[in-house]
Amino acid sequence: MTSMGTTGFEITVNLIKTVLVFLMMVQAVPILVWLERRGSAFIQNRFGPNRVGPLGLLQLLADAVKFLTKEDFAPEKGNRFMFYAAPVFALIPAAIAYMAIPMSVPLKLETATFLIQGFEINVGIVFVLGISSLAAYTILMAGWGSGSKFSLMGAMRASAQIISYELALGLSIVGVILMYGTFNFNEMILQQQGPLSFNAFGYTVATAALPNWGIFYQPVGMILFFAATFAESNRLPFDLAEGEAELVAGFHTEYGGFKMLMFFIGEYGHMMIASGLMATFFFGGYGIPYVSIQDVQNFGMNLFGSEIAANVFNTVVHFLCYNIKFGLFLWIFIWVRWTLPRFRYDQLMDLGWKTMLPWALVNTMVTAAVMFVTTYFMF
Amino acid sequence: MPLGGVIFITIFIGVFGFILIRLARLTGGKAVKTSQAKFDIYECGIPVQEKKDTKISVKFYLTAILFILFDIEIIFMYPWAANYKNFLTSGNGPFVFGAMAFFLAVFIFGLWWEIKSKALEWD
Amino acid sequence: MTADAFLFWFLAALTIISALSVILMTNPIYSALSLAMTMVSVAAIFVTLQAYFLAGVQIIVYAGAVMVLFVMVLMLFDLKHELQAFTRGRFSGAFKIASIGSLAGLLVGAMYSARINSALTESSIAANATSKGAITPLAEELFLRNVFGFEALGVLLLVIAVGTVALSRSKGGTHARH
Amino acid sequence: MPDISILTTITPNHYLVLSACLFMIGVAGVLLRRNLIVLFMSIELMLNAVNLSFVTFSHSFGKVDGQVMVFFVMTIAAAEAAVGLALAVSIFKRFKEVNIRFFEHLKG
Repeated sequence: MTSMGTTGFEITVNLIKTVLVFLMMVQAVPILVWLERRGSAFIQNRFGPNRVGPLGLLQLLADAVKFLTKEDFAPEKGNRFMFYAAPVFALIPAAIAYMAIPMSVPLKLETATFLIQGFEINVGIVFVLGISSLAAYTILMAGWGSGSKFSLMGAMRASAQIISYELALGLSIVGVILMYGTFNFNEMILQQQGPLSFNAFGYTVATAALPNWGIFYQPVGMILFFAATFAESNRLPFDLAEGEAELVAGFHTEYGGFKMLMFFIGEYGHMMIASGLMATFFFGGYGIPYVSIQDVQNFGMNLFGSEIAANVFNTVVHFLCYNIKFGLFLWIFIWVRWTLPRFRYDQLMDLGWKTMLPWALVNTMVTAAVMFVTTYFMF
Repeated sequence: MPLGGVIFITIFIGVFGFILIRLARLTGGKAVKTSQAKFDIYECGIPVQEKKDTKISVKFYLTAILFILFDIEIIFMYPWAANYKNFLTSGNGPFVFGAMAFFLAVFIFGLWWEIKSKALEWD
Repeated sequence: MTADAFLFWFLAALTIISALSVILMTNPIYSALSLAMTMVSVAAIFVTLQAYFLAGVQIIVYAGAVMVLFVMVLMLFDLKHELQAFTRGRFSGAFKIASIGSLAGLLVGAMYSARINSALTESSIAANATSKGAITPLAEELFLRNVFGFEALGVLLLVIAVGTVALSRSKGGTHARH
Repeated sequence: MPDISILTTITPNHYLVLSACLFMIGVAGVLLRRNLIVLFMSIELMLNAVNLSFVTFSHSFGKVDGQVMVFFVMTIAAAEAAVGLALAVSIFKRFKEVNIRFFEHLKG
């Protein structure tokens, strides 16, 4: 329990916080489903679900009732233990990996400081990559436990796809780590505060027009990373696992009702991880462009006049800023899904291995070389 | 590192998921066997064909092997990348840069060989 | 009982139970999943020893890559059940178990006779690991003093990649006729 | 009241004994099982046990040499698994099983 806190109060709050983050994730899924259905209808010039409640918002409740009243089914040919365990395991990696991403400035109260994230991990990137790579087991367990050929084929495809793109994902992050020199998300975000400035050839280059965000240092890395996360979360244009024309529904062919919903939560969880990481690596995390954390704090002090209220205000404002960025990336995920057609499997593998991996390598080498040259040569 | 918290939430999510599945069974009820076809696995409408040897291409596992090998090479770059700035400022920059250049050359040669030998072709 | 001690016993129990189920399960897929579980709990034990980066690598390389490969290969084979999961022969089995037991006793005894009496405290690595340079000592050791091993491993991985491709060159799936 | 300090105070010895237990489980697996892939898994268990003791010593002596060694061991273990499984797949294609019974086919 080393850094979950020192006093009983702190430990309790921190544990409740992890549960809250998890429940937030679970709660975000119906909203995202609604957004996806309405968004796709908007993109395709349809109406989408608009009958149940205002804007169709109560459709979520109707769906939940439908899920609850479905009868519980498991195929006779399959392996019952695996079949039931797979959806439960689908939740775990997505939720735990998301908890490592900081969502706001730490909340300072009188006696204790609480981080607005599930838990802080000093090797954050390695943790998130490792935990989310465990998602491959879920897919293999589901595919094998169903005892169906379609499920097994879908599971094989999905896991081969996930591991192939994990390479491009891992390698595109190397450039980011080179730039920040740390694995810790909070340190990365703090380094992205303030206006764009860097040292080159013994000079300091600075401009107040742009924030000091990672995207200006790693544009290629950002594109590669974002593309790879699409494949990691099995979204279109990379949802080969469930190419319905060939494989019915991939590894979850035999699933229905709540078990299906849990796979959905896992998939959306991976989308959320990807969006959170995009914000953290390349877009300043919870930081507000052109405004520093201290500015917000001072503004809160002037507004409320008390230290604690200012701290709470600071945290809430940064939390909102993080959520705007986060929501934007989630929307891009949905937007892309309804815009691009699906790849063919060989095209998918070619893209991962023969295009993205070499480009990520080039990105890494160029980053390292530029850092080397700008440090060692002075004019 | 908040190991206790990670273990706690893992157990919590496991119990949560288990309860959800039990709840769905309570409200929805267990599937009633009205016919054999209902309990068969999906097979596009035809009766289930018992075929022992579902052919799965060796390509999948070859991909997995190549993934492991390249993944380890990428993992080796992580400590290097996280510490590169320190190396540059402490004067070890050229040495470490050269070491990683050689390593990357080997990596690129491996990738080039795999592509050239058509180990990554899917047809 | 302190939280750290509780954590250690919990993780030790988890590791031992999942390791035992690796060798006792007759279905090899269950064995592989138990081994993945063992790897994750060993990673957690690395965390209690303040080897954070290694714990991450353990999860990425072992649990996320090597064991996925094992599970995939086992699913490719699709061995429904094993007729002969364990070695034959009552006598030789008992003999093997006895020899394993005595070896285990010997090892544990040796460890207790040469016991390191210092309690597990925050080591000097941990002091570095919590600050900004999370893995500075590891990186310096790896890239400045063990650089030859590092390069040699790069070449080894290349050789393995070439070798496995050559091994699995032959056409057809896992059930191809010859 | 019995002395329970062995339960409440965790020393490097605890970790070393755990590592020895893991190693022994691995040895038992290699000796007792007949499935080639389970044999590989048991070898991975043994390598993990060794890694655990490396990390323990690295921690108790305050040096990172052990951790670097673990890094190397992990790499070699993964490489070994890759080659071993490639061999296992070849054997499976030939004999349709991965039981070590196939060694009988190797007799002249």
